[in-house]
Amino acid sequence: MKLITAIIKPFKLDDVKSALKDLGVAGMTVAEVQGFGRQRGHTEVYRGAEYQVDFVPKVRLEILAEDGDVERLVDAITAAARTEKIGDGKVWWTPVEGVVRIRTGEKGQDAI
Amino acid sequence: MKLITAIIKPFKLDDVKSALKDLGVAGMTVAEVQGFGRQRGHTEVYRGAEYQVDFVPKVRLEILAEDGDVERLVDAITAAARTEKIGDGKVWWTPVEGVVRIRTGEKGQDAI
Amino acid sequence: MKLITAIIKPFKLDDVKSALKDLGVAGMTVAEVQGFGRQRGHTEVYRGAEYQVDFVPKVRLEILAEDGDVERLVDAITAAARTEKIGDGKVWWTPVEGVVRIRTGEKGQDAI
Amino acid sequence: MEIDTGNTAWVLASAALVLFMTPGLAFFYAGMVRSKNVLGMLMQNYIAMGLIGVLWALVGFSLAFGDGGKYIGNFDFVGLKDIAKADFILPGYVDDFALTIPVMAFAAYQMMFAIITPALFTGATADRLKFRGYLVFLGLWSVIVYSPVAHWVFSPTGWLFQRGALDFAGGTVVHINAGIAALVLVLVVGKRKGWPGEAMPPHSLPLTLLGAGILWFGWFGFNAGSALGANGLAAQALMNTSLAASAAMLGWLLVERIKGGHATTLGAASGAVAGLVAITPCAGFVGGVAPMIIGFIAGVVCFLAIQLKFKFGYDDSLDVVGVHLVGGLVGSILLGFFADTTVNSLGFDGMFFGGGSDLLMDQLVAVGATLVYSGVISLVLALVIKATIGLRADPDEEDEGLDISQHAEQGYAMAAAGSMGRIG
Amino acid sequence: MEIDTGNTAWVLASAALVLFMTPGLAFFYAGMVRSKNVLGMLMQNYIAMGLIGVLWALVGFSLAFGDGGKYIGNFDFVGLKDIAKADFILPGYVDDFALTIPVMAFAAYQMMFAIITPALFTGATADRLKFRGYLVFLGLWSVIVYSPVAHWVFSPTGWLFQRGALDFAGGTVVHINAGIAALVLVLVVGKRKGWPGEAMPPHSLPLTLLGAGILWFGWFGFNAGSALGANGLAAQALMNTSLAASAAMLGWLLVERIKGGHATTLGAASGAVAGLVAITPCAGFVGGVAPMIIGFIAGVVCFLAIQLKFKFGYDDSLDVVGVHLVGGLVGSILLGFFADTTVNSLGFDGMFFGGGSDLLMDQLVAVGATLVYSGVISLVLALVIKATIGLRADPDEEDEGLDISQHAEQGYAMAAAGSMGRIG
Amino acid sequence: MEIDTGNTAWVLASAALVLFMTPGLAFFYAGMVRSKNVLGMLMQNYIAMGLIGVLWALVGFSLAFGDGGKYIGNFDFVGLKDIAKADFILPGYVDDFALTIPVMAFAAYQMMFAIITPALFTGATADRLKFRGYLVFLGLWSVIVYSPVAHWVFSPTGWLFQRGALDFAGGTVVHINAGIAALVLVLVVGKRKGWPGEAMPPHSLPLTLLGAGILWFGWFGFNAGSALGANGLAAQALMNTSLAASAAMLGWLLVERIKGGHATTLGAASGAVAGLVAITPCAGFVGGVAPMIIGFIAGVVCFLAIQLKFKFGYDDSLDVVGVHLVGGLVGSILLGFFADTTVNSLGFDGMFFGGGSDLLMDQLVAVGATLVYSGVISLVLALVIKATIGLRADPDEEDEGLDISQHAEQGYAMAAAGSMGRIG
Ligand SMILES: Nc1ncnc2c1ncn2[C@@H]1O[C@H](COP(=O)(O)OP(=O)(O)O)[C@@H](O)[C@H]1O
Ligand SMILES: Nc1ncnc2c1ncn2[C@@H]1O[C@H](COP(=O)(O)OP(=O)(O)O)[C@@H](O)[C@H]1O
Ligand SMILES: Nc1ncnc2c1ncn2[C@@H]1O[C@H](COP(=O)(O)OP(=O)(O)O)[C@@H](O)[C@H]1O
Repeated sequence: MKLITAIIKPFKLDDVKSALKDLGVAGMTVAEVQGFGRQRGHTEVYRGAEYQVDFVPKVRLEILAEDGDVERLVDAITAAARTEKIGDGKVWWTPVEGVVRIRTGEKGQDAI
Repeated sequence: MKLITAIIKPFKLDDVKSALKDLGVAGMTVAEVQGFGRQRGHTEVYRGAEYQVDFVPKVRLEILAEDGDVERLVDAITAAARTEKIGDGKVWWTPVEGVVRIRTGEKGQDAI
Repeated sequence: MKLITAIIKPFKLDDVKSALKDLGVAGMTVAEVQGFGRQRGHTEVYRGAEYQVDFVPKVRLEILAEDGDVERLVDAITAAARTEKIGDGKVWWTPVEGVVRIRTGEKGQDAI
Repeated sequence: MEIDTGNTAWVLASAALVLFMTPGLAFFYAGMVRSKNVLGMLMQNYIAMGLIGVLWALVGFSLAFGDGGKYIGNFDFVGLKDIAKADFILPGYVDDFALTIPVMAFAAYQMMFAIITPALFTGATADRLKFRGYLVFLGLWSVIVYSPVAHWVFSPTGWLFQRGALDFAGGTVVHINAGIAALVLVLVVGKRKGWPGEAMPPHSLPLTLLGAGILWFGWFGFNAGSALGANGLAAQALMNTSLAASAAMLGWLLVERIKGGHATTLGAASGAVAGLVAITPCAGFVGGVAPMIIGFIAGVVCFLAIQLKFKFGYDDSLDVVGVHLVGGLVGSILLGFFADTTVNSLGFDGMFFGGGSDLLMDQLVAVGATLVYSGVISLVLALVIKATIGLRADPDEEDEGLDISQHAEQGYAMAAAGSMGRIG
Repeated sequence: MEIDTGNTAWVLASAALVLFMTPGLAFFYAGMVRSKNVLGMLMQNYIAMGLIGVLWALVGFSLAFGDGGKYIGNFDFVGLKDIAKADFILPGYVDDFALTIPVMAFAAYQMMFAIITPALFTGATADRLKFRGYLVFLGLWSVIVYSPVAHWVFSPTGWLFQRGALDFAGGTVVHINAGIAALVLVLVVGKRKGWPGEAMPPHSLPLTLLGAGILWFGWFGFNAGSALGANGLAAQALMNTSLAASAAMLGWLLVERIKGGHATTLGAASGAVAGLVAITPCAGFVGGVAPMIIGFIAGVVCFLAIQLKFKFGYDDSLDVVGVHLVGGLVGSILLGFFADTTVNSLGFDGMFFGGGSDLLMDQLVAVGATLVYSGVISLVLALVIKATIGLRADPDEEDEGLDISQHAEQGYAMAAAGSMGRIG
Repeated sequence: MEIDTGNTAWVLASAALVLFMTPGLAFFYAGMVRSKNVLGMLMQNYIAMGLIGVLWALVGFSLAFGDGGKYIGNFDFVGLKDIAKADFILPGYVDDFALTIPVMAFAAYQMMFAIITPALFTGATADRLKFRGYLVFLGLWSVIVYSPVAHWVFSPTGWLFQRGALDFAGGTVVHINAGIAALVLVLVVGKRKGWPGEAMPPHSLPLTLLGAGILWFGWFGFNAGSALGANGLAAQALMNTSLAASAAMLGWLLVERIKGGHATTLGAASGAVAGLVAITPCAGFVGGVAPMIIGFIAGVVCFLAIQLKFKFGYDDSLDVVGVHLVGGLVGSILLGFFADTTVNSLGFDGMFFGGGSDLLMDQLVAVGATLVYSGVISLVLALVIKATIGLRADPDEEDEGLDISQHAEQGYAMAAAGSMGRIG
């Protein structure tokens, strides 16, 4: 079992979601985050006081997946989230030692 | 050291928190997230334009725990968060290689 | 490749960011979270009804880093985020099996 | 009697101010609910501006001010028939009570009272009403309860008016009337899921403070406008209104500080409203420092009154009973002590001004009659609607929130995330 | 004619109320846009309070009410010259139309109309205008389009006024005039990126409801103030205004319920505004139940009208065309049927009151003239500005949102996180 | 002199409008602070509506308008004694200054000025005041500073009034008076933790824009109401008020655009307020294009003035000094040039209207006297309270935010998460 985490541009969420659905992904968890990276932020001015905002809004996705699915899913996310402009984000995956579905107590791959 | 992550229904947070406290858990980190899964979302209508919202509000918990505690904690979370209705969520755990308590610099199990 | 996660006090974000930049960190992802721990929360009163709020606002950082950088970065975060008051937070790191930069498809260390 | 342009200007302005109170009330309440119910609360108030406006013009005004004897008006003025005529005289409004403004202005001004009164009870039943059932209750209550009671008290042909009960701007007609109906509704629909154990903090107190500010502003039209002219009496009523709100705010915050250790912004807003409620029946009958005394007492008493719901276990969610029913009682009864004919020669003296207990007795009769009539009819209406259309949202609709379940909308969409798809 | 203090008091109060409508409109619209554009929308409205106020005093008033013949005023009153003089008489305002208020009060009152009219179209072009280009359009449009049309219809020396077309408070001058300009602007600037596929839900309906409440409140000044006095006509106009809003809310919600299954809060607010728009030309010319019929029809028709944009593919983002253009047409045309000289002897009878079709014809002429003139000039202005300064924000500015790209601000900073650094 | 219903109607409406300005101010400020302090800011303003209302009726009015000679009133009217009497004449209000409205209306109208004046300085000390200490300062300042200065300038028996200094609606009494006190408070309480290095962006500019809209609306009552009648002067004052706000908005945005590259919504709101402040003393004494010139200058000067705090390092957090003190100075001094007796025969001609420098000198005396008196007494009060009760929140209370630390509330609870538990 693996956990795939992706940081993408907010307006790409819908595309990524559909792409994953098409591959039979049954669920995912999404969070609003702020990203810092190569993509520059913006400046704001309030009554002459100028501020630099380095963070840009991003969306963070988490998908629990079976080991064999990781590559396909990562490729799908990458393809769907790509705009080829700086700030497209990252995808990474980490090992998961166990999963439980709260409703049923099912474990492992049955839990997702 | 492990990291237990749980996705639960927001109104269950209080119960889960108490359950964990009772097992001597000293801390946790919580975030508001949006979940996509079997539980269906809802529709919204604005001046006749209809939207489908697939995401439902969830709460994401992270608990750093010693290897030996994982099972007890996972069971406690599962029990406390269960409503037996679709959408109860997931619990999973992953390996942690090191932890530091910022205030003191304590490492490993002393850090939590 | 590792993923460093840090829970810090919100007003320390700027210091931590600068500290990491100085060490050449090119990016990070940040989220608003609520923390529960030794640091006590506060009480609120609405028309005589009193509530206890156990959660305190925290900021959660995620930094993908090469194995060799972890120690330096963790030390830098710890130093920058420390106030020596209860609630300073935690830093931990976990193994990452793969990373992709969405924009370019670059993998591994080139992706960050 | 001649139309006076100055008096007319003030009553027209007052009508606008009173209409504005309903959005004010909507926000006062909406800020106190959880974010998933913010629109449901706003809607329950705004819909009163729609439904009751129409009903008032069709029948409500005629039933309240028509020439039907002591207990109810009649259908002479349905659809506002005849009242626009230049020489038209409204039944009872002669001699001392002769209007110096167009009857149409009076009808419009009174319409705004009819609109806000039932809107008051939405605070008591927050977060759980089924929209359709509420709508039916709202309309029926306005016609069957509000119009008759307004006739009794406001119309010079009404029995309570003639008996000598005083109510300058609606202590009984508006606040006690709506307050008792609110209590009845709470008992019929029951508690919110999870109350009182679960935390249900206000989702946006700034909205509540905004609403309180609008209410204070609009209340000048409500109370000072009830002088139906721009004169010394209106000025006194305006001064009294503001002073009562001020003193009540201080009274509420003082008890709060003593009991809870903090003076809260919600307390400041709530106290002000309690004072505005209590001064409503008194505004044009008291003077000097009386409004401050009345307001201060109302602030203290209402704060203590809202604690009762925890003792007795009824979920008066936003304290309509504690603030409007109790505040209305405080004002209507204290008027029996503080009324002063040097302020208003058309009134009577209260006990502190040598008037003996007559006025107090008449006030008690008016209060009692309103409590009984409104209480009983509201109960019947609520039970019938509960048994037929249904008055309460389903449990899972309540969990989901009224915004999505009743109105298919959400109050706020702050997220940058495009987590929605267009389907139609 | 003598200045009447009561009439003056009401017109001054009305001027304040109408000024307050522009913030009301700003919030009505701002709540409907996405959070990244909330300030851009507010700014497009507030800047009208700045720019047009100044332009009105400099030339606008003089072009609208100066003695320049049937088609436009002149420059006699630039900088408000002479109008403060006690014995000053405004051209055409004699005999039946003689003012009983200071001309300065009239000029200030009319200024508020000039301010809000072009602000109306910001809703149609939401989320994509380049601030500078908009600003230029705003100023030119006010002088070149608004003032002449106001002269035609409002000034007793104007050709449409003299022809016998009726417009009590601005059905043609304000709503049709701005509505057609909005349509032109939409066609010139084009759709928002991602429309209609992408979801663009309102970011804060409470703000929209607040705006609707302020609009309803202020509209009493807009319509009843247009009686230019505190009298029976003003009272009738106030009553009509409120009843039309009420009935339109019910009409809109009814169709919504039937078609979509839900009565929404956005629908309630939108319906009320549609009714207020439709009653604007009629407010002082109709009576009885007519305002409710007009309002109800407007609520139904406007709801159906806003669906057209999806059929024809123009992005009238917040439905200015559907509500203001269509609502203005509904009111101006229905007036040809419901106008009643027993309500206002200075008006004419509509078809339902034995007036034959003359009035209806005049109404159609007024509507047509406004549509053509405003449509053509707006198109020319828009195309010229588009080709020169530019009228639309760059695509990536649009993605980033107007708040940051046009104004270097963000609407909300709720986060506890200190994710900003001071640089100047 | 006879009571005039029209004049009374306008003053009553104006009293309501001025009361509404305090919530307006509260939101104007509250939107600019960080979300953890939103309630603290609202509370500091709303409490003025409570505390000062009561103090005004008890002693404030009597000290300001009682017959105590040139420098202060007396205690004749404590508790509003006597003023309700029909034949009562307020000291000095005879002949040219005779009131045509009930004295009670005048007292209520003036009460609203007393309420908002000290509320102005809450913006300067944002985010760090200890509630209790602020409360004591507020009450004492109102009685010891506001009432005497109001007596000097507003009462025909006051020395500055008699000297010939002009202040139509409160340039000195309200804005300079509160502005200098604000500066003193800032110096006594010190900077916010982290200022100026740390970013402290406004948490909700829509609230600030809402407040600005309410202020503009209410200011018509503030300035035009000061004519104490519904007449040509009131109309001129209303026109001047709006034009000054318009021109100031443009002036501020222009400099902003030139210096920073962007025209901001906060700038638009701030500029409008600067113009409203500057026109306040002038509203009933100038005409023609003067209000636009005065407003434009105020917009430019105030924008430049707020930059000084960075140079000199005082944390005038929301620029009360830069906008109210400087704006008040601009208006009071420019009046020495632009005053025109053809606009108001009870005024004097300024330098540009052949009046020579007398008026300017009197204006400078009035300004100087207010600066010195208010500055000195405010300093003494602030130091005494600081040394006793304490005027500033503890550092960790400041970190936590005023909402939780001072009022045990939080402004917003948008989260779906039930992260709270009921304990009482
Ligand atoms: N080292 C990192 N650790 C965690 N998140 C990162 C890291 N680098 C970038 N990110 C995330 O990816 C987003 C995009 O990265 P950025 O460098 O701006 O563009 P790109 O991915 O196209 O090179 C950032 O906003 C941030 O959220
Ligand atoms: N594969 C997944 N990866 C990450 N999160 C998931 C996954 N599947 C479900 N979730 C999370 O769990 C929540 C509940 O899942 P859902 O399928 O709706 O109900 P249940 O867990 O009862 O089967 C979802 O809303 C989502 O937040
Ligand atoms: N076991 C844990 N798992 C996850 N997060 C934790 C854990 N313990 C503490 N935290 C996070 O660290 C924050 C600080 O912890 P706390 O115990 O309050 O202070 P300190 O870290 O100084 O001991 C908490 O608010 C919470 O967000």
